[in-house]
Amino acid sequence: MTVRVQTEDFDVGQEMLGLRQKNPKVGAVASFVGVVRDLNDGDDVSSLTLEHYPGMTERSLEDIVSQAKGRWDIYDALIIHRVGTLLPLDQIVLVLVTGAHRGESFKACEFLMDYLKTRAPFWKKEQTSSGDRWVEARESDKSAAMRWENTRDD
Amino acid sequence: MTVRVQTEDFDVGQEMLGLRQKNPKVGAVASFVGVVRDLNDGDDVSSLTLEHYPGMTERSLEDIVSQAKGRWDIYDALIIHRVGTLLPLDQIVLVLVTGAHRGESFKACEFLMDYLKTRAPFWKKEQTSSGDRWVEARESDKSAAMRWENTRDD
Amino acid sequence: MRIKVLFFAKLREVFETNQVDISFTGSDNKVSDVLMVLREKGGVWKDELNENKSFRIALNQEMVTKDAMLNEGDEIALFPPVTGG
Amino acid sequence: MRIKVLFFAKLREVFETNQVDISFTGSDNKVSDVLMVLREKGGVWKDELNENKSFRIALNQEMVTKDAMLNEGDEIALFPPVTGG
Repeated sequence: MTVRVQTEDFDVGQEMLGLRQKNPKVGAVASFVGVVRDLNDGDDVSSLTLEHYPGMTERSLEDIVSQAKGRWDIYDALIIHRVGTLLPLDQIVLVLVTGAHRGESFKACEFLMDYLKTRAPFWKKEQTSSGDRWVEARESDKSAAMRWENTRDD
Repeated sequence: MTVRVQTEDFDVGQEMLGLRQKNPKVGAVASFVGVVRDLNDGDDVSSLTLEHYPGMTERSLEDIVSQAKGRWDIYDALIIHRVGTLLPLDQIVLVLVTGAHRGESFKACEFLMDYLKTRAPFWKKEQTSSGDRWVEARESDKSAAMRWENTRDD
Repeated sequence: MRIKVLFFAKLREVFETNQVDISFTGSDNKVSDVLMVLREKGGVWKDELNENKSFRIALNQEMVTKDAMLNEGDEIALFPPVTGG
Repeated sequence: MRIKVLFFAKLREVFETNQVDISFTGSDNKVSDVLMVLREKGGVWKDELNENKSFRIALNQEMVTKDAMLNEGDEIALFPPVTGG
């Protein structure tokens, strides 16, 4: 399965092995793991709660995976995103991309993260020493996603 | 330790945890794993032997890690490269980069792979159905490394 | 025409509900008509769904603009810019 | 001046050795002088270390060009373009 939204943690090594072992032509595995930080905008973060839109989340993630497969010469991709309450050092998201060579796999992996950040319906609420607060969308995430609309695919 | 050259396999999940757990400010972990493919230039590859230049290998890898740390806002990096005889599906190389945000971590990870490919003294020999052969350096690796000399660091 | 409207994250909290059902007697309705009905509830509804607020709109789980046309049984969702990953 | 010369990968195989030691009576020698001495052995040495071959040179474990100056006890390594990763 290409996309999973779950409360449980994930094992990066196992997921990587699962994805690449199916295909002995895989030469490159690019990956990204997002982690809960204990500090954000100057405040201590004691925990993070992730809300999502069940149904639309999976659809939007599957959609960005097929866009990545259409744009780059990759074999496979996997996105796992956690929801619910997480603590500092907890893993939030995993994006894995397998391909024959590294260049295309790196690009597809970064594209998936950038698009996920701006298009998948997840929302973060931080529990900090100065109270609870919804995390604001960052302008830098918007521009990171935008650059894929302005670049050629090579 | 930032750099390891070893015959033994490595556990990506364990290495990732080891690198990021030291620092609760880590929000992003970019990584790359290179894998032995069962096919190269049209021939079945039954095994791959990696030779290296002990001493210089470690020095050159440490050097590219400090270059990466100087160029991008990252926390830490780890390179593990295997030597000796490997089989298809075996892991060859791991590059891990931790940082606060994903953009810098992705860039540093890709830079490390590109520089490693052109500067670290490793040589691959393939055992194929048409005999043994030394893998030739690829022009695309040279140009991948070159682009870091021509780009600004943002 | 019956339309289901879902709210997520900060909007769900401010509106103190995760769902509102809206009915129109005619057809040819757009998302903007739903927004107008909600704004007429006043208070936080008027504030948060104001034109200058940067909420997002999904129609049947795909992002749309407020000009999107509606059909019987559609599911609209209103939410702040997303912050996953 | 005594210089140690190491060979790796294809060069090690073709030369059928991983090391040669070279002595110079004078000083002011360069990597290119070592290459000249090796080429004078003829056969595969002359072929593989020809100017138009794309071998690489390391001096004391750092990449250099053939103009690099040598010192007593230096370690040179000659090898094909690298193919790790």
